[in-house]
Amino acid sequence: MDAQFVYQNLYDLFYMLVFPGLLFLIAFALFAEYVDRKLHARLQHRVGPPWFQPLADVIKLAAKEEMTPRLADRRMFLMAPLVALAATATAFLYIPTWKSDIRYHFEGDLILVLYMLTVPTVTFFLGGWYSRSVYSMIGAARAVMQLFAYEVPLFLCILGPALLANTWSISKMAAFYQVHPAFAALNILGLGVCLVALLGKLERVPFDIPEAETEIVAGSFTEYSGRLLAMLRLTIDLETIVGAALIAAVFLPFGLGLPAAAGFAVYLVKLLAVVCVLTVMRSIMARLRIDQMINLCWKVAAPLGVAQVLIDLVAKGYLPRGYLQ
Amino acid sequence: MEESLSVQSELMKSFSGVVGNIRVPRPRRIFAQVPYDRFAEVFENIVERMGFSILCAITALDGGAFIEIIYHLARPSGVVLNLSTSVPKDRPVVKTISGRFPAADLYEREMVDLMGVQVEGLPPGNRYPLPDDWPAGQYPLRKDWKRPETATPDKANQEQRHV
Amino acid sequence: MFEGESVQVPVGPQHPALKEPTSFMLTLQGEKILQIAVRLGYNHRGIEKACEERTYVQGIYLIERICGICSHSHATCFVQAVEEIVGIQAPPRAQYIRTIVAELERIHSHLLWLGVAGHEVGFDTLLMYSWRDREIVMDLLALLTGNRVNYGINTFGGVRRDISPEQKADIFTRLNALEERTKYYVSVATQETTLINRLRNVGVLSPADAVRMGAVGPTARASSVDRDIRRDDPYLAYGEIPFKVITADCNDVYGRTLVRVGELMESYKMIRHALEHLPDGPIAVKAPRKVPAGEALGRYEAPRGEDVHYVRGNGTEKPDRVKVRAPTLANVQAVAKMLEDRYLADLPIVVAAIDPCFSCTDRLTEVRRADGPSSVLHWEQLRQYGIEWHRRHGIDFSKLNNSFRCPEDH
Amino acid sequence: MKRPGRMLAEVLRSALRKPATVLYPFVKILMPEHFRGRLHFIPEKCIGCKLCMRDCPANAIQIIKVADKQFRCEVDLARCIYCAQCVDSCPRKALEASREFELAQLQRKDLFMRESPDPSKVSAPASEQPKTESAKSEPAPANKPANG
Repeated sequence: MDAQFVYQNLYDLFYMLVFPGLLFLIAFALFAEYVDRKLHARLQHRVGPPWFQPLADVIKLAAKEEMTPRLADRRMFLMAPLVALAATATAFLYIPTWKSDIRYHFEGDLILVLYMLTVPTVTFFLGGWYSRSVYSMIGAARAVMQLFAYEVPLFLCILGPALLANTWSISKMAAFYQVHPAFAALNILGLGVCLVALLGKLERVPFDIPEAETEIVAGSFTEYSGRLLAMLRLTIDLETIVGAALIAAVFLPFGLGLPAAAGFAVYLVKLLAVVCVLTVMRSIMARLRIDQMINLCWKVAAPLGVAQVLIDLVAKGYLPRGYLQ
Repeated sequence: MEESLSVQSELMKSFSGVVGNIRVPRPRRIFAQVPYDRFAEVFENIVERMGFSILCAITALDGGAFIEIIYHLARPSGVVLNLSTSVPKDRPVVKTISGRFPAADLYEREMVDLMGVQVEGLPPGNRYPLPDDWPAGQYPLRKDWKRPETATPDKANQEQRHV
Repeated sequence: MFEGESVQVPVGPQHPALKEPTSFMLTLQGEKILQIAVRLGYNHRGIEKACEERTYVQGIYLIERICGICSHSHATCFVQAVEEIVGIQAPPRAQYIRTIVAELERIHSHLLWLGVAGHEVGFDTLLMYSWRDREIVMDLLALLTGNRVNYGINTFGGVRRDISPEQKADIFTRLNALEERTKYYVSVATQETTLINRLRNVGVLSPADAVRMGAVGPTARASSVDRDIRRDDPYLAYGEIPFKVITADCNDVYGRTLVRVGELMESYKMIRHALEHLPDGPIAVKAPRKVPAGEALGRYEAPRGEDVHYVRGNGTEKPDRVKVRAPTLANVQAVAKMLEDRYLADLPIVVAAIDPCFSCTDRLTEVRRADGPSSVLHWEQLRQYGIEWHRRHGIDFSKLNNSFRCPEDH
Repeated sequence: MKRPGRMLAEVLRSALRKPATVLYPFVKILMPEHFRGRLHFIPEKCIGCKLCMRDCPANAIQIIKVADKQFRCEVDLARCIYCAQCVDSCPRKALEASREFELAQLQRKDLFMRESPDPSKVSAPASEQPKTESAKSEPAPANKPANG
């Protein structure tokens, strides 16, 4: 085996598992959860948790006994959290960080990331459904119903910028908007809709319908405990970061190409800004009912998504060709 | 006070010899008694004709050889008529009034559970307020009811009081 | 989902929507409620029976503990009924102090409700804010009565604590702060879209149904049923204090919210009026320990609706019979009506909208049969199980926390 | 006007203010003057009339004669409901409610208040040894009749 090959593989492993892969992602996700909870508390005029609370929660859950309901399909019940965690972590590898040329990218990785981000919702559904508790089953059904409502606006809003950038690769999109930052202004509408859709994806107020505590206890997660629940909680945290990173890469192409330290700082700030916006949004609203949520998504968010696509198409048609290369 | 007194005189006029012991101890409170065999007719009249359209509560009391049941009926104006009737303790059977007052359903179930009054015509439903495995024939609010000797947590505490 | 097929979903006796044990067994088709069966009684503590075994003075404190929120309501209702049998009247100053505490209690109960309503629809910020502001009135109650709940201000023949001039000034300042906050909540409740979406046309109870089902309090008044015991059957100082009875014609949860915040605004005015016109004089008259034979019915407009106490004395120190009808017992029948053909998601807020208090409603402790099967793990067993489980997973806790052992407690 | 996010301004303002939470137990709140907390017994004033025992709704208080005109007071703090009726019932103000409210204990036996008269002033009766302040050194008088 030649040294180059070994080095390549080691670097791949490091990239995937440590930085900017899994380990960094988990650390940053836990920090983002802290920011979210602390800000939420301060917005509510409370003190909020100390910085280590999210990590402490994971450790505590991991140390607890796991229980599987007698009626549950044990294999599906156990697999759901693992698959969800893996899919989310994988999606992260294809999203540009503070530079647009990252290690893993190919033409079409946008589609891959979007579907990887759908996987957790589907696994939540499966995990909930196969745990055979009424609350979980209702939560699971609601999660899928909600998925159909927010996915279309989300996809439409990312489709628009992609059309304008003339690529299906997130890295190339980021590179395009890095060269033409003014074009990002065209996508503001999409940014708004994406943030709303992300609230739906993360199942947060006002779209925490699938896990509405006062109605169905914890929805799909009702029967989960111990390590499995820790994994599910972690998945949601990772999803927050991956979603924020996706939004940052597509809609906020600032600070790309800066030197590593400055670029990294800008990158973190961007992601935390998205997290904070989500926190403020969940602080000031009541939970909607599933029918209201679907109405909102199809009657308001989806048309806005179509409008975003139209804006980008028109821009693409009318702007001089030279810009778009 | 005038309204209460006029109700009193109306009761005396309409049901002389049936409704007895009519007292007005203070404004807006009337107490009256009726034997159970004439109860349905008097009750109907008071509710439908005299305007006592609000059911405040139903109280069942252990009166020794009989069980006294008081229907607390009110007018929107604030006057309350406490119509009392009694049934023998060895055969305490009354007819339900939940047809007229749906809220009476729970008040009557309470009488059934705690005082052992049988209420005829009660719609099917959960018992209230005692647990489903409560032993039959135990009516806690009766004066002759004895608390069964059991190992309740309270008793354990009692024993540890002076450790 | 579940097309054509129905599922049974238990809500309670242990469920995050209800902080007290009661059970709603729902039959759902999809998200729609087909049927609802209510089971009450989980909280029955036998207070009525216990009252018969205690003296009247002891009874006040027992009755006060029927409910933590409307403790003053129950205690005052009971005390008034007993005073009526004895034939004494609390002096005017005592009546006013009772009224002031009663209205403060209404403020604290309604602010609590507002927070709970917010929580039930996932609006936790509203919960945190209204409960923060509720602390103002809780502190005020502690200042006046000596405790935040279970005020213990009543005694037969009067009250136990007087209001000093400094306290009076303190109440005025704090009321101003509360009034300002309440105005803000009115604006939030009438303007926040997501909140209105969850409240409007939810839990509809027509005026005719409200009367028929015997609804009381804000639940009835939100369906344009103009009933309020404070006005219809005046007690305490209510005959002398001007106030408006707030009603709404929305018939839904939104209307119940408006009625409650409207009542908050009225309560501030009433307390100010009562403090300004607080009569001088003694705060209590001597009451005999033995209560003559006789009966009386007390009615009281508790924050949740009409509270009814029937007391019969038999010439001894102990009552012959005490009967309590808490407001929730009158309202709970209407819940099934309100939920007909509604969604599962509406259940928490519709149930919360009657401001239920199941500890008021139920009043016996479960007599556990000594021979019965028991799946209850005692503290020591639970602790042992935990230690075993962790030891199997490589951590030995048995050396730690010996100070937490309570060997005498099993 | 109906709009989503009505509380936005208030919420953002709150974030800049000091939180309303009191950081108990690092910060203690002083209860108001007339708070009904843990009871205190003043042995010199007690005349042993036992009115407090008669009125106690929770059956938590015991007045025990230790010597001639000397009384000891025992309160089961786990039973006490802090209504302070005994304070009102006492004709000589031998009982008072304090502002103490932090009464939690790890063991039930510590939830027990025993306030005796100063042992030096107690002339020991024939039937009973003088009592000391310490609850632990004492033999447990399990459910003895009230006048011990």
